[in-house]
Amino acid sequence: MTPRVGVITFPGSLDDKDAARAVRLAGGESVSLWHADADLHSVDAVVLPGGFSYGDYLRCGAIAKFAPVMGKLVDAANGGLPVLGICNGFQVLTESHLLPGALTRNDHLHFICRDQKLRIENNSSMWTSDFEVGQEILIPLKNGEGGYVADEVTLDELEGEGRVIARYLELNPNGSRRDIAGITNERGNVVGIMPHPEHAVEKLTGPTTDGLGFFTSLLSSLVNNGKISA
Amino acid sequence: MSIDTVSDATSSPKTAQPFAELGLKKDEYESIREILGRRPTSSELAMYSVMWSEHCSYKSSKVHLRQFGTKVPKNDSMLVGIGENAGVVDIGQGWAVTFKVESHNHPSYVEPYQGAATGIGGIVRDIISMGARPVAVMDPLRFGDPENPDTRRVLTGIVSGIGGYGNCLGLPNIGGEIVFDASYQGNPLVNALCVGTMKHEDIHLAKASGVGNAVILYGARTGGDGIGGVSVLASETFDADGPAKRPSVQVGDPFMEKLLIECTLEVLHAGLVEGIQDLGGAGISCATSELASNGEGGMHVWLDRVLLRDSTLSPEEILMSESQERMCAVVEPGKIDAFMAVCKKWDVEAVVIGEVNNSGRLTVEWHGQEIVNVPPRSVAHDGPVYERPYARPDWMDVRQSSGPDNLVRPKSAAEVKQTWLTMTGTPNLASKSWVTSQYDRYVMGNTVLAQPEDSGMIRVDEKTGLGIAVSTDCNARFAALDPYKGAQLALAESYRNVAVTGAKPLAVTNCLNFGSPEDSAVMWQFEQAVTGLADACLEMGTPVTGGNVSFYNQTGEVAIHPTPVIGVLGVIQDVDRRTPMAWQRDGEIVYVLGATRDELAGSEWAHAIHDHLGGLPPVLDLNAEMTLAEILVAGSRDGLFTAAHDVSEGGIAQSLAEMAMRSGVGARLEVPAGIDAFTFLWSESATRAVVVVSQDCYEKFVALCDAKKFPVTKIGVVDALSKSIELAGVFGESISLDIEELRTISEETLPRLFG
Amino acid sequence: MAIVVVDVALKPEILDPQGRAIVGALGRVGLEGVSDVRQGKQFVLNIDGDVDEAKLAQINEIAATLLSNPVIEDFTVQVRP
Amino acid sequence: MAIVVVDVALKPEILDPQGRAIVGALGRVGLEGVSDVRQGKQFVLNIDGDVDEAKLAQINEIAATLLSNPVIEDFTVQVRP
Ligand SMILES: Nc1ncnc2c1ncn2[C@@H]1O[C@H](COP(=O)(O)OP(=O)(O)O)[C@@H](O)[C@H]1O
Ligand SMILES: [Mg+2]
Repeated sequence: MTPRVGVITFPGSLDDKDAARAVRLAGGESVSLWHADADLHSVDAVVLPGGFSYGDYLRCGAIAKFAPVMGKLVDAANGGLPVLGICNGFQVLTESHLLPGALTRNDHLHFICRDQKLRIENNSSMWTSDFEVGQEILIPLKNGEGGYVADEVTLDELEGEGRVIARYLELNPNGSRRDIAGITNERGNVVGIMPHPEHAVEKLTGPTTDGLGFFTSLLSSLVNNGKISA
Repeated sequence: MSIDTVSDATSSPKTAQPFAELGLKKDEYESIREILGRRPTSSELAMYSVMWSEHCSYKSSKVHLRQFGTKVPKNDSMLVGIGENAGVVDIGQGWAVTFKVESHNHPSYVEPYQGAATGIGGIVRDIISMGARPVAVMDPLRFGDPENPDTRRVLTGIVSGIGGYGNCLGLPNIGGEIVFDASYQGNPLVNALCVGTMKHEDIHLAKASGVGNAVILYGARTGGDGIGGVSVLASETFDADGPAKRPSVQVGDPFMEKLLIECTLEVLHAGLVEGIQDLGGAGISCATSELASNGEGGMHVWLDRVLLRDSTLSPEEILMSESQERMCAVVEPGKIDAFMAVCKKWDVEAVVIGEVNNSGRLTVEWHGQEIVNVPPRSVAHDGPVYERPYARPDWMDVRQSSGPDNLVRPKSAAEVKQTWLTMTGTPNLASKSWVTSQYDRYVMGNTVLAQPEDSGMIRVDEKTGLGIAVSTDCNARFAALDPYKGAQLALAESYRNVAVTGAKPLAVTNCLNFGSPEDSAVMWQFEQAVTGLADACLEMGTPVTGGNVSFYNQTGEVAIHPTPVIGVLGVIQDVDRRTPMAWQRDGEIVYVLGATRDELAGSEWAHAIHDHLGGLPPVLDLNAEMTLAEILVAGSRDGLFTAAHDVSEGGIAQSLAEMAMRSGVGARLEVPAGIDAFTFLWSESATRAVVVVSQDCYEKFVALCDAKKFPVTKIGVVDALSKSIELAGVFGESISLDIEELRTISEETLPRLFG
Repeated sequence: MAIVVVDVALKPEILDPQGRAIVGALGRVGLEGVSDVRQGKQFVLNIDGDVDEAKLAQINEIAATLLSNPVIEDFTVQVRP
Repeated sequence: MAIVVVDVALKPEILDPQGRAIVGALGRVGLEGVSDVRQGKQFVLNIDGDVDEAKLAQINEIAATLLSNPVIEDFTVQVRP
């Protein structure tokens, strides 16, 4: 059976179609989920896409966390549902306290769009299992508020538990503490990442196809967990 | 609040009216009285004044723009021509494309961030109102002297505004221009282009047909923004000591615009809409009078139903308000509920403000009182037309006769190398990535090429690979030397930039930025540029599908260089076949296509090194330009090229440097026989490109050029092991340019100035 | 050392899209009766030494040119005791 | 009608790049002695009717969850007379 991966569209979501395309290219079935619909339609996983939900007014992701679908999502994520938040989706996950810390204005104060080199630091999360630890990948990054911050205790805890899933290499594009590009929760089912794997899934339109690994990882993890038969 | 009704206007014909303050001339005011057979009400006066402004009525440019309609090339791909919100072109497989550029120059000087942001917002609404989904934006920009401190304020604000709005809207920015010249110091140019795609059956037009149909205003609420912005801002010149008038500026809400895009496309696809119009300059006045005069010719509006952000607005102000992010739709009565449901889904407010009728009049009431009763065409289409005097100014003789021949040129290998390094870092030639990295080029996942490539390229159909390429160009220094030729050179450059990527040029849009039309020299530049462009489009077979005119771009008495920005749209059958700009593979052969003559008038070298502007612009042979494009397109289709890059500002030196910096790979090259190294490197002769051909293909390629009798010169090979450009034959010696050194020079200029 | 606070707000007639979005969000989280929200900026400046008349005039000048754009914004300057 | 002002500022230990950029700019325009600038947000809420204890508690709650992010920001709530 093909895994069904939900992609939530908030008003102002922009990379939802791209996330759905990435899911399909990885071999999954994409299911559109609507912010105002408090129902996850029995999907096997959820992607919170990039964009400017609610215009990013107030604070990125702050208004989205009160959307009807988020109540369901928080419960499901706490129950083990795999969730990937990309960029704005990562911001929604921190605002919803599914992941620790916060994302703040880039230290250079500009929006930045560039091809970013990352090192994968953890391949035990459900979204990174197809990578090697230490593997270097190149995927697009585009954000205005991507600086990851958390207090020292939290940062030490993330490091200690191996919950940093990817780090910026060569250039820290936004002032993130300890070059953090992405993190996971303790259980490894909820992952937030600032750069955009869904924009590196086709040679024609991306700098590489390195981003596909996040989506194929999910499919492998679902099979391994017995959620989906191979 | 006292309301001036139609019956008041009839009964008090002598009341003095502030037509002059609203920008109307005495005779224009008299002709309004003649049309109406009475004095206008204050609301009518407001409507006429905005609609008859230069910006909305094209009163100074109309007589010349007609050439785009009379000199139309045979081209089967035109589906909708000039006159609609934007032209529409057939690109095959049932797909159509619409694209257009617009200016937002004056607002962007007053409030750079919001001025530029709302410029993007406005052009995007033009595209949605044709029924298309916007798929990309571009931003041709012009700024003053980069070292002037005000340029920093203007540039950083404008760039953040374009990024802030476009990024939030989810439209990839796929190209544009950044040019510095002191002539833009008090008057930067912010032109914004949007391109949209749709299926043929989805094309929609702005007309109010069907008696009894409802007129629905939806989107943002109406506030006091930019009241009088159109008539005052767009037609007043800026004095040396600042703007003469500071009307309130419009503030953009890109989030609302994103909702408006999704909501509009949903109602259009559901078949709920008969006619549609965006609200831009002149707001409700424009939308209602245009919709009415393009349909059966009658409409009634209940103006008090308009949802307001500020309840104290007067009816005149509501009619003139330029609040952003609003649209107007004509909907059959039976479909209103369905229309409203879609609006509700997207959290977009909507209200029925009028009804189509066959009265032949546009009537507006305010709480039961009639305040407007006019023939809609007289407002929307029958504005004044001026035959402004124009004459070639005498100073053109001086300008054209003081050519660059006496400028000191580098004469040794060492001087050539130094010149090359200096030129790489001039603000006009330096890398623009400090700016363009503030723009999202990836969103939507269909960007095949974006800056710094020669054109932006978008995949239109994921299954077949059908795609489009768009470029905008203008070398205003050429236009200053000869506006007729300058406009043609701009077209040729844009055409070439499209062809270089492998796309076949199909259609043209333009944004004509000029000084005051009341100056006969400026008017002459305008007439020449339009004529040059129309003649060239006719010859090249690429129709002008739309465009925009911006006058009064000057500081005090001094006009900007005439700046006819030309956008060309091309189609490519399979985006997989595109030609990128950078060489990569070892041993491949580097050729220059086209002839290099000693042409340095108006060049970046003359400007940057000698601050010189004089002489005659490069010779242009339109037929040769078309042949070059045929070779570039055929070569891409047949897989002959692995890279191609056009030659324009900065000459061949700049093209070679850009190709090397893009890939980091070097080359071993030689100045061809019969030309000196300086002319070869920095002449800006038109109709040239650098192409790279694999060892397997070069015979076929040379045969192709021979068959087309097009000049081609081999200049060397790619050297994948080298990290530098080696150039032999430089005044008897060889020079070597380290790519990393070039890159550092190129990359550090903009951050140094504006970072 | 003195602390000077500069509050910058959009002029009342200028659209405040953020404020509008917040009104919507407040409704959704159950705060009733909020008719309007305006979002402004607050700059807190730490200044060495005293803030005398001349310095205050200079700060006012800077608030009007650098910290705000008078075309769309109003500002107030306050010296905190 | 009542006006409630919520000021939100980054916690002192969180880097404020905007404030830092302003310190630089102030130096360039000739304002000497500014050792630090912090940029915060100010929300001005127009509320119909009275703001009683219960309402104020609700507003404080919303300031802590919606208007600010306690991970990085502090806030104050003030009812304007
Ligand atoms: N304001 C801008 N916005 C987006 N892209 C830009 C802008 N200015 C320049 N570019 C891009 O930078 C590249 C180099 O620009 P330019 O030298 O003007 O190109 P060309 O001479 O080939 O027209 C092009 O890809 C162009 O689209
Ligand atoms: Mg080019």
